[in-house]
Amino acid sequence: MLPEVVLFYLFGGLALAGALGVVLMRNPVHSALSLVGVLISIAVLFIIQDAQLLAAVQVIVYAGAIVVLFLFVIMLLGVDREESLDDPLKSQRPLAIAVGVISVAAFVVLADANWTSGDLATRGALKQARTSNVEAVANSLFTTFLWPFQLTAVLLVIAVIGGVVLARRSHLPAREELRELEEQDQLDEQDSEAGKT
Amino acid sequence: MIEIAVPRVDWYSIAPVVVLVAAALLIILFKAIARDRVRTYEPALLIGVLGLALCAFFLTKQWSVVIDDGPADALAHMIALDGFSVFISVIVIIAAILMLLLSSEYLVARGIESRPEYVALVLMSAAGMVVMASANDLIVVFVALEVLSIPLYVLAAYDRTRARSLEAGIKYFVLGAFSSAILLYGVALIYGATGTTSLEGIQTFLATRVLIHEGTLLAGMVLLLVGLAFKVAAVPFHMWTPDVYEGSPSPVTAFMASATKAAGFAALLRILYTALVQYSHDWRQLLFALALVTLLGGTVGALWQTDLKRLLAYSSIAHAGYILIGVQAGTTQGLQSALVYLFVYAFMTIGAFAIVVALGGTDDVHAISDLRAYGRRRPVVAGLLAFFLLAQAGIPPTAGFIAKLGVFAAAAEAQSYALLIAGVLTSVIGAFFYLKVILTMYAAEDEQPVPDELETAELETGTPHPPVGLPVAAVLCVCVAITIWIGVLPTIIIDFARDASLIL
Amino acid sequence: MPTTALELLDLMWIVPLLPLTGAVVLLFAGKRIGEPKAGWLATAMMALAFVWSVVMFLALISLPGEERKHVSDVFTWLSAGNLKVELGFLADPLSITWILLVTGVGSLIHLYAVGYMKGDERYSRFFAYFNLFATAMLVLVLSSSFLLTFLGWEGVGLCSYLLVGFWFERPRASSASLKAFVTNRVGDFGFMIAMFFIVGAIGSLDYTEMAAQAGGISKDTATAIALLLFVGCIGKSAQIGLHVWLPDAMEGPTPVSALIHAATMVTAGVFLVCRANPFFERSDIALDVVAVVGALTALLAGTVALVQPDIKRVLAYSTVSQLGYMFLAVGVGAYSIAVFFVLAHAFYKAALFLGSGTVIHGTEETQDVRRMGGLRKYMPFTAAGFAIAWLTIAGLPPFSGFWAKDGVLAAAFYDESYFVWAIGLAAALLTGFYMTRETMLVFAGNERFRPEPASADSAVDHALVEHDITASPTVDYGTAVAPAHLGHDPHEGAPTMIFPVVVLAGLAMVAGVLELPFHGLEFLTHWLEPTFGSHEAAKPSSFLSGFGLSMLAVAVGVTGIALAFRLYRRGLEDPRVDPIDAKLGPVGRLFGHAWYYDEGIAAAVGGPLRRGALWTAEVLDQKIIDGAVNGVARGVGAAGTGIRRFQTGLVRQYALGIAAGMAALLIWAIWRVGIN
Amino acid sequence: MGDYPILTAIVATPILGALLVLLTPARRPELARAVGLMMSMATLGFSLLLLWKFRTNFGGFQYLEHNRWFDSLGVGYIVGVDGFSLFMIVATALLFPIGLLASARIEHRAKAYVFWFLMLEGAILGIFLSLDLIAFFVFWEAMLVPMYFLIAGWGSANRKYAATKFFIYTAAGSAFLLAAMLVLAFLHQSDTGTLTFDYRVLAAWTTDGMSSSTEYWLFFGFMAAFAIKAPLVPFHTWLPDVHTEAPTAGSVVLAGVILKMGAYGVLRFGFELFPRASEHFAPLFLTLAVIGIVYGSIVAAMQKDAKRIIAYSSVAHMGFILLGIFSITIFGLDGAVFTMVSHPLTTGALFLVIGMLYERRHTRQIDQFGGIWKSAPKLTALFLIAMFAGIGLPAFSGFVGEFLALLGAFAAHRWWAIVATTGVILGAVYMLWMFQRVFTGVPEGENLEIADANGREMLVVVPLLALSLFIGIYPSPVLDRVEPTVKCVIRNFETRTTTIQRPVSDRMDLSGVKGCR
Amino acid sequence: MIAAARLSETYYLTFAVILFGIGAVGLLVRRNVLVMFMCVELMLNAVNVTFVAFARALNDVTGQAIVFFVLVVAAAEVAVGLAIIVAIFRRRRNGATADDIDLLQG
Repeated sequence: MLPEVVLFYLFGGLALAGALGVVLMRNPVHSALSLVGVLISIAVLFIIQDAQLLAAVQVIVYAGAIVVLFLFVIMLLGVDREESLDDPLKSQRPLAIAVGVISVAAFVVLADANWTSGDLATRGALKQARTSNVEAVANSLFTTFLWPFQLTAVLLVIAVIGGVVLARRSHLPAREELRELEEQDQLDEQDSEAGKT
Repeated sequence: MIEIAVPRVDWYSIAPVVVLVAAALLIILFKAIARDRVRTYEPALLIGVLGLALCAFFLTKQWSVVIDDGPADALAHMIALDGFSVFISVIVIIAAILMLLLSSEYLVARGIESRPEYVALVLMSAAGMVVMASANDLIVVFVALEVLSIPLYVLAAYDRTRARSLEAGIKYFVLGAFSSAILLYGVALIYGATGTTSLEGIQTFLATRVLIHEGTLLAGMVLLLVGLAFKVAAVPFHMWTPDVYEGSPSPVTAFMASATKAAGFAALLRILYTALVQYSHDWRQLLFALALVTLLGGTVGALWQTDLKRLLAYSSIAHAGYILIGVQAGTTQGLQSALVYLFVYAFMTIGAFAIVVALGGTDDVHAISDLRAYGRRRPVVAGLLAFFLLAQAGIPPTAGFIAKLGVFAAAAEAQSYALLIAGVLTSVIGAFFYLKVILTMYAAEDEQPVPDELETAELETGTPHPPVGLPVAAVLCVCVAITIWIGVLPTIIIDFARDASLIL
Repeated sequence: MPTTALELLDLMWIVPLLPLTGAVVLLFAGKRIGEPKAGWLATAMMALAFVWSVVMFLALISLPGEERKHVSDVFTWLSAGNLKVELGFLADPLSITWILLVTGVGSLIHLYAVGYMKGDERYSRFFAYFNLFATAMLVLVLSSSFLLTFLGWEGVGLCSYLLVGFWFERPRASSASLKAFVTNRVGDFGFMIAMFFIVGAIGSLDYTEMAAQAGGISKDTATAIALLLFVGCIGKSAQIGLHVWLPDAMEGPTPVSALIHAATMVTAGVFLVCRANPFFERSDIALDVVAVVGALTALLAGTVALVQPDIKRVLAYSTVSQLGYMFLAVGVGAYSIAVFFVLAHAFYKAALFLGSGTVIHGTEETQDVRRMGGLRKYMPFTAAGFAIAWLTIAGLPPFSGFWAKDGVLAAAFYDESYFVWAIGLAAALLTGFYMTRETMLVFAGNERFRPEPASADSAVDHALVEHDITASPTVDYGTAVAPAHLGHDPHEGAPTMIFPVVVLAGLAMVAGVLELPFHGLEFLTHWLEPTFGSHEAAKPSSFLSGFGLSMLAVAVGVTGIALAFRLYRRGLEDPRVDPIDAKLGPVGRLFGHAWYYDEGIAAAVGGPLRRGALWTAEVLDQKIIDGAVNGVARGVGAAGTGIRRFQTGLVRQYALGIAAGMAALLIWAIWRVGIN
Repeated sequence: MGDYPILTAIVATPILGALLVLLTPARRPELARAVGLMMSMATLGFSLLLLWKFRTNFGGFQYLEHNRWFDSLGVGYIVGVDGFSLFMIVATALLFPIGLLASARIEHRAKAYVFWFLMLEGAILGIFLSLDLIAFFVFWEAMLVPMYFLIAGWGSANRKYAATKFFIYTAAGSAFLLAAMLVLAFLHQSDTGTLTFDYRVLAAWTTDGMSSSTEYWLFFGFMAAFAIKAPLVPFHTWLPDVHTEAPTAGSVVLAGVILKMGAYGVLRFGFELFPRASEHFAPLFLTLAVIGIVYGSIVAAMQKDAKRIIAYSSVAHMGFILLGIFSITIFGLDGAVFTMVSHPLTTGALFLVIGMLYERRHTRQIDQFGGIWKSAPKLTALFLIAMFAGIGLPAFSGFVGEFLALLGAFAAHRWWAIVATTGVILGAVYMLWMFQRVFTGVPEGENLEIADANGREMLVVVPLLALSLFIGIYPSPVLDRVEPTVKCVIRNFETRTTTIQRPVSDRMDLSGVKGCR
Repeated sequence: MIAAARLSETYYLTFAVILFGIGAVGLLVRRNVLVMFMCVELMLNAVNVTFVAFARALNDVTGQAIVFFVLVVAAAEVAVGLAIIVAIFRRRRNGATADDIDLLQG
């Protein structure tokens, strides 16, 4: 196995590159694919840090389910049009980047390379003599974290209901307001096409 | 073999949540198995209200337990069972019941589909809020936050035929996800700094250690604050509020303004007053600034609003500012006053939104200018709206005054004089926009006479406006009664809050 | 029977109550009582009051000299802290003298008014005011304390306001009444502050306390009190500086001018100085000021009277001038002489005013002496009465005016106040001149009241005075002569109007016996001794010097008469040309415009003062102060608009808000970590 | 003294009346009016009973009622009456039936009008009776609402602006009041351990319990509210705007009693709670009061609207009141309180007459009038009497108050009083000038047709003027009841401030006054 | 093989911060709602890395357990979020970006 540092830089770099890809790709499909890259790189980083179970779940749930869902929606709705490069909100980009840089720098400065100050193993050690890491985590999920664990079940139910309710095909016609907006959009489109020609 | 020592489940402590979730599932099941012809909405409503009532029943049980035996925790320290949790849960439950009553005819009138699921989602969200009220661990806080928020995203977008509703949903969702990611990062940093996510654990850790490197902890605290400030709509994390409040179906808005705010403040109060109590000097500074800009932003932003719902949204931001004054005090009086405020505000705001519902209107657009001469055209509705607005402005002898008095008293006690001054002054500015609405209803008759056709039409038909339905009327009655009652005889609620401020 | 006398004196309050009853009855039921009866009722009330005053007089005089001072309290008016003011009446020679004057002359003038006001649409109301005035005047003089005097003082001011502006339809009248009241208030300002000082100095406002304690207060305080009281007197008695209202007050009906602005109210200032003499006596400065102001007033008002074309304005300025004499008298310490002067003046000036009223009445409201002449033929009784009064005021012996004026001048001379004496003497010359001028122009010479068919009369209408507080005062000098309009002969007044004139003239003639400057014949001085104490005016060192002085004064008066007689014996050839204008030239214009004092004030009030006030009201108040208030509101409102601009509706921007807030809080955290 | 809670009855009757009015059918406004009149008359009856039974020669509170309200915040329902509040109660109770009678012509939503009017009465009475800071504030703030609705609902053209300005401006002042009250109570709590808003307890504590600088700050917090309400220049600009727009009865009440609340607040709370600060800053407030007198008069003279003149005259009169108050002398306080009793009568009458003119001509612009005296002599007579009563003619009540106030000020601060006395002149200027322009001259056009005052209108105004005359000639009934309380206040100053120098003429032995705290 | 020296958690945490920042900035600058969602996922992943790194540093299970919850939450959020988008797109074929949703403002 390669030394941790190499793996870190390799996959860390990949992940960052992928993240930049998500942000910078003009086509949402490309963004989604970059996201897959990020997720898998992070899964690798998990493995390096002895979180094998999480790495697996990461790949299965994230890369396997979530990103696929994204792609599915993109395809379903046909919204893979590329975004134009210039931002109508002139100050948005510089400000966003400034805020982002300041925040990141702030975190780094605050931590001052001394991120961790807590007590060790307050809720059970991760690395135990006999049992595996997977075991420890699983154990905690059903004991210490039983309550939030149960709640996640509720969460999933909610997601199902919500998804169904919203995405279900409606029997009702759009109201005036929507029609107007659509007409407006069409007019805008015509205008822009006219502008192009 | 792995031995999993499942913790003892204290059913009393989770009964309210269980009841709510069960009722929601029951509704879903019923909807799933019911035949197409069968009316599903009314039974769903019934189940929902019954579930909430049962939940309230369990809450009263919890209350007596807490009062008799003192606060306790349950389920591996994940749940804090104390007066505080019950108090907030009561607010949530009452808000949910009133909200369902408001929705009952509203959904039908608007032709909103999937009505049983609506009830279920409300119950789920309420369950999330109850969990939030008793959360004793940052993880539970986070999960509860999601449990309460995600149904709200859906509910905000529920009127799918209306672009504004959908827009409210997507905006709320995007920003909600963003802020909960921030909050989560805060949880992570605090975890790193203290080695635990348990609120008690954090408190003990901070009480027994002197941290040399406080950076991570402070950053985590900041991020937690950001996430919760978003939920309670504090400036500058408030910008979603006007849009979402305006776009969402009115009952949902009422629910968001009352219950969600209560839940958000519940988490904020519990985290600050227990886990981070050692750092109260620091978070008081932060909240000072937040409260200040929230008061100003909410009040000033409301000045020129032309839509009633939007106006109420800004006013809800301002109210968050007042509650923050109480929170900022960092004292028992502060906690108590914030609780009273949340309680009172729930009724004031639900009452106001009940009026919005009663006003009718096809597109849920409520331009203030449409209220012209309502003092004559619809005297009762206008009078009640005026009443709720004045209550929100904090005019005695309404409950709004008692609420404000409490937080100001807390600020005075904590010697946050600048906040005190800012608070009293912004309530004056605030009075301006409330009065503007009232003026429109009562004093604008001469300048632009109401079009004759409209007037005659109103007169001819006899029932010029959609009649106010019984449930809405009931909500209005309750809200008016409570608002006056607390305004005149506040002892009961103050004592209730005092008992509730014995936080775990 | 001193007990009975005291018991009787306890009923002093009936004196003011009688006219008050008349006033109240007339105010509420005047219309029903009807025209002649209302007047008779009021007159009767006054007559009764006079009778009762005589009873009071008799009661008082029946007491031994030192005990002629009786206070009867009705109830406690004001009691606050250490201060207790009774609503009480003080009977002493001074007040009894004055009530006799007020009720006596008042009755006559009431009687006169019964005829004079005939046919006026507000007949009964006139008498109500008239009676009310009498009440206030009686309270003023009878009161036992400064505060109650002040009540009467203001009350007469109120009635003066109501009566001057009685014909309120006339803008000039309503302006004049306003001016009268406001000017008087300026004086009252002094009166009030004087009372504050008095309370501070002696802790009471009672005259009795004053008499007891005034000797013990510091000279400075006494000076302040005396001067401030004198400010009040200046206002009420139209002394120089605040004299402007009196000539204008002639806009009121003539009985009003006679009663209020000649006989009684305007002499209230003299009364007050007499009453407060313990303070004045403590302060030489105050007395000097009083004397000098009085003398100057006498002179300056006399100059103005020289050239006035209006019959009543001449008398008005004459009144101002005569009041100056009275103050001159008190200023040199001759209180009883001053009182004597007041009495004499009341008689002859009332006669003059009533006579002029008859003239005005008989010539259909002509007041311009240039349009009169030869009236003695048509109104012989009035002319006779007027003439007697004229000679009296001019100071011809043995009429009362002579004794009064001579007494004043002698007192000034022997007080070694030669300056004021000289001024007084000069004023006597003027008096002789302008009164002769008026008498000649009115009653002698050619008749100028008939229309002249040939000349196209310059029908200059009297320009309406603006409804404006700052409007130019009513200066008549230089105005075009009024058009002659009398198609028929002037007529003599009704018997009720003749009678008072004649009686008053008769009184003026003989009143001198009250105070003859011969030992033992100074009845008034003796009578008033309880009030003024042993203080006496300086006496001539010898009979010869006294006689010489008297002769000098008479000579001066006669000179004035002679000069005027020469000039006006034949009346005016052309009504538009008054010979004195040519003689005096620019000085005449100065006199005619009353030294431009009125116009100067009007220009100041109408110009810079008004502009300043307008600026205060419209710019300072509305723009600056209220502007600041509204500006704060507008600023907050602008912030509201600004906040709305941030709310673009774009999610990304909202998210940026969140992120920026987070960054800000993180920066706080860095600062927080940094300081530890 | 009497187990019958008469004070509560006084507060509750109008509020009860308001609720009763709500129950009357909307189609029968005359019923609402009758109920309103009846209940306000009943209140007047109670207050007269109180006046009758009020103990003279007693400086403290009488008819005290002390009930718990919400203890956890130390707030109680404490009412009591002393010399300061007694006549404010009576004046309030008197003005409201008169105001209702004067509003008989209001047809538009008469029921709501009566409702708000009675609510206003209840709130104002509550203000004058409350001895608990929070209860006081509750009434103080609650008073705004009915007044606001009265202006907004029944005012003239610019009423929206006026109503809002009234509400916001005065609420801005009370904001500081509330803040200062809270700080005061909690400082007391941290010092003594008990949280209370009972002003008597706090008053007994303040001088010992806090530094003088704290006292100064809190004093200004209180004064912010009182100065705006009174109003002191330069916080007066809401007053003319509101007066111009308010309905007649609203103006009567506003000028009559609402303005007095500011002065009352100073007497009751400013002086008792913060004697050191009051004494220390007295020159400042004296100066403002004097400015108010002179400035108010000058500005009044230049107004074109008759109501605005009276409004600014109120500014001047309130200047006299505050002058008397801040002279901190027996005379001054006597005079100030007396003026507080007298001013409602005279200004009320003036506003009523102006209102009658407005009803007839639908304008208040002075240049629209002229010669009214000829067409409406009775109306003019009413105005004339009210005017002279107002400008302080002796024999009317205005004089007694002004004289004593100035006397007190003169004793303590000579030059201020001298400048203030010019107000006597200026008052005559603006009032008489207005009278001249409106009532004298020859009537033309519509002014010819003006109807004279009818019986109801006479009934409304005459009692006020008669009372003014009565207490002007015989002020003892008022002064006898006021003075013991005044003496208590002065004694309070003497015992609790070290610096105060009482003027000689005002000095007297105060130890014998009964009932002082 | 080089000795598998354990890398300090600082590396991972710093990495996570940067990832979090990229995600946040991405959300701020992109207009496609779907991409915005993806950016939220980036942020959540950064948090997960943080948790895991802390868990290793503290030798504590909590950090890893939380990641499970985060995963579930992320899934639920995405489901609902995408449903809303679908609902919107049902109604409006055009104007797919977040900037077009601005009926509500002011």
